[in-house]
Amino acid sequence: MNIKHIVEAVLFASDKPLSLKQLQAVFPELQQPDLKALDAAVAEVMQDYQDRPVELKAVASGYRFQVVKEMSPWVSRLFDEKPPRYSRALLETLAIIAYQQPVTRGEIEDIRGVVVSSNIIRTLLEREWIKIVAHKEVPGRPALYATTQQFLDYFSLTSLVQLPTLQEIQKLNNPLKDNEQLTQVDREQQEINAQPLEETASIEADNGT
Amino acid sequence: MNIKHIVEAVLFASDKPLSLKQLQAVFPELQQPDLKALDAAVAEVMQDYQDRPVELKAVASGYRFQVVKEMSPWVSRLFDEKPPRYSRALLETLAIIAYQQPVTRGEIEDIRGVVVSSNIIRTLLEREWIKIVAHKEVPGRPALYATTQQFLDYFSLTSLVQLPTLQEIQKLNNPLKDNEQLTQVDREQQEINAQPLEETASIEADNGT
Amino acid sequence: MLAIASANFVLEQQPVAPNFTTIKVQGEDYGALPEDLYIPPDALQVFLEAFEGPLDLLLYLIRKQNIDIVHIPVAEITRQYISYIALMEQLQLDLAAEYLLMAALLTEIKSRLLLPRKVEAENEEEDPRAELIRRLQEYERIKQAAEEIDALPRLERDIFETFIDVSKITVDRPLPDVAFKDLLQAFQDVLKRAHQLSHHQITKEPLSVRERMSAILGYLNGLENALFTKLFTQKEGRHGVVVSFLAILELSKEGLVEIIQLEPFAELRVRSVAQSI
Repeated sequence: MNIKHIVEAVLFASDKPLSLKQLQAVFPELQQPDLKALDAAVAEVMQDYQDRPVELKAVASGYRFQVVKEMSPWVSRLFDEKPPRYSRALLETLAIIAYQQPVTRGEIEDIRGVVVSSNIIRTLLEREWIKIVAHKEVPGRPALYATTQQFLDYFSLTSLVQLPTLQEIQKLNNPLKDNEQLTQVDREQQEINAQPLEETASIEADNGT
Repeated sequence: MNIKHIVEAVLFASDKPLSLKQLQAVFPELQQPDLKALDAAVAEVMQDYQDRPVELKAVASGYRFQVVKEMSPWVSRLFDEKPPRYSRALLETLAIIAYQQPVTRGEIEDIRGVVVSSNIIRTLLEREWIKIVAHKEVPGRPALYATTQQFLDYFSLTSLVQLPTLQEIQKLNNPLKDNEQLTQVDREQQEINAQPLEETASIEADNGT
Repeated sequence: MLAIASANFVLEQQPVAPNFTTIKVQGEDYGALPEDLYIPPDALQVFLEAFEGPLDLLLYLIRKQNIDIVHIPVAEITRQYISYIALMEQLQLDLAAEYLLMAALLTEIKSRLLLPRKVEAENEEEDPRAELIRRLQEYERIKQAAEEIDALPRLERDIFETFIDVSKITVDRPLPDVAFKDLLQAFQDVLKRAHQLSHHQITKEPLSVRERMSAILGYLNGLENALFTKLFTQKEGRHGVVVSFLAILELSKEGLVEIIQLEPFAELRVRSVAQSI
């Protein structure tokens, strides 16, 4: 077990800065190095990256790898792209959190009937549309998610109460209906995939190229 | 301008694998290195990280930095949520699609001998591990599924060729003459059993020993 | 090619027997139970769930005896297979139709094997087992491939993506836009599907209550406990009080908070069961 290697790996895997205490916590209880040893390991890693285009920096809440400033022109060109679209799965997850909060990932999966990927949760957390309000006291202590003020702001809502009620939603005119020209077969297919029309269509379109 | 440095920085900054072409695009139009130069730069970066806990890895859709698997015990402790677990049914369905693609749901069911639940297909589609590539021109026009680059990326493969090889199917060479010579015991057994089975069998449990 | 009716497979429903050691067919001892069947009945459901279907169960029976699939002794395997199926029926376990279909198929193959062989037949007679053997082999190699795929190093479990801070560089990384109606549409789809599946009901409290539940949990976060009355704001008026009250009740019902009284006649307090982060 090489402390320095572990510190380096964990800092790269984390999507936010980690403090020495947090670094300590990734070690099994009886093998935790003391903070001094961790501090030394961090310093060594910093040293290793001195001449590289990424560097390990101390920030307010801990340590984090970042791209060195000189690389900005190239890296920014990488991001110079159209904003991606969120998946249907992400929107469903967000809607369930809005309506069923506080809710665990497992409960969301039960409602959706499929696994919810960690990426979706992370994207929503990063976007600050959802937050963890507590951990449920059941085995695994899963996080309980709720929507945030930023979520309300984004959709110009002052409170969740402004969302349509369940009954209203069910009565909403299904926008699919208007341009729906499904044959019986397609309809079955759709049920099988439980994919909304648009998504299936785009999948096929993608492959048409 | 150091190509190698830029390649390294951009690959670290990207949240998905990048192909040589995509790497090329981060350079201003008139300064784009050719693919051979980029390939060499990538190889050099790979070399640099050989003994580190992060590695530059070629996967289906390009190159990506990743934490090496030896670090997983420590890195997993960093995350609240357990990684998603996949059922045997899902993995077998995925395996059939991977090895037999393009394949319909009916064909998957023929091989597994059981119904494939819609949830499995949906989870695989949502994870973008599989996609619909066409519809088979038979009654019902069932969807034909194939695996995606994301599937290969997720399992750190560069192409389907890297999948484990399938075990060979043994041919039946005139097995009846050689092997199905029933033993005396078997034959007796059969006589006992055949009768009730062909007719209405009523089976009851016996409580007393 | 195979009619289900040909199986004539009628099993009498009997009260579930807590203990049994033999199965009788029409009063006759139907052979001993397979040796590995010394399992408590309620474990049988688990046992059945361990199989991905009839092919999987058959493979298990074959492999248990260290036999090559191509040498499958149909009579013996059929006997064992049907004992399992009968037992599961007996216990009124949920048995997928495919299991019964396989029983019928096995029985059919077995009877075809018993027919006298026409040695002088000009065409080589096809082995009645051929198709089954082909399917078993095909399934087995997929099963094995699935296990190997499962063992491959994969993201989120064995290998991990790297993240580095690019916030200082990204001039402006556009985030995806979401239209309000798309969000509602997504939820509508969820409701429709949940309705079809009809397993997990969506809770129906008004949104004001769900919202307040999150707020209360957030408030309790990091506090040992809070006075019950602290969770109400006077200025919200009667409606607000009702909302808070319902929220606390619902939280308590879902086991997320406890309403406690430190001593008799003391003021009520609310404590988050869910520990703070």
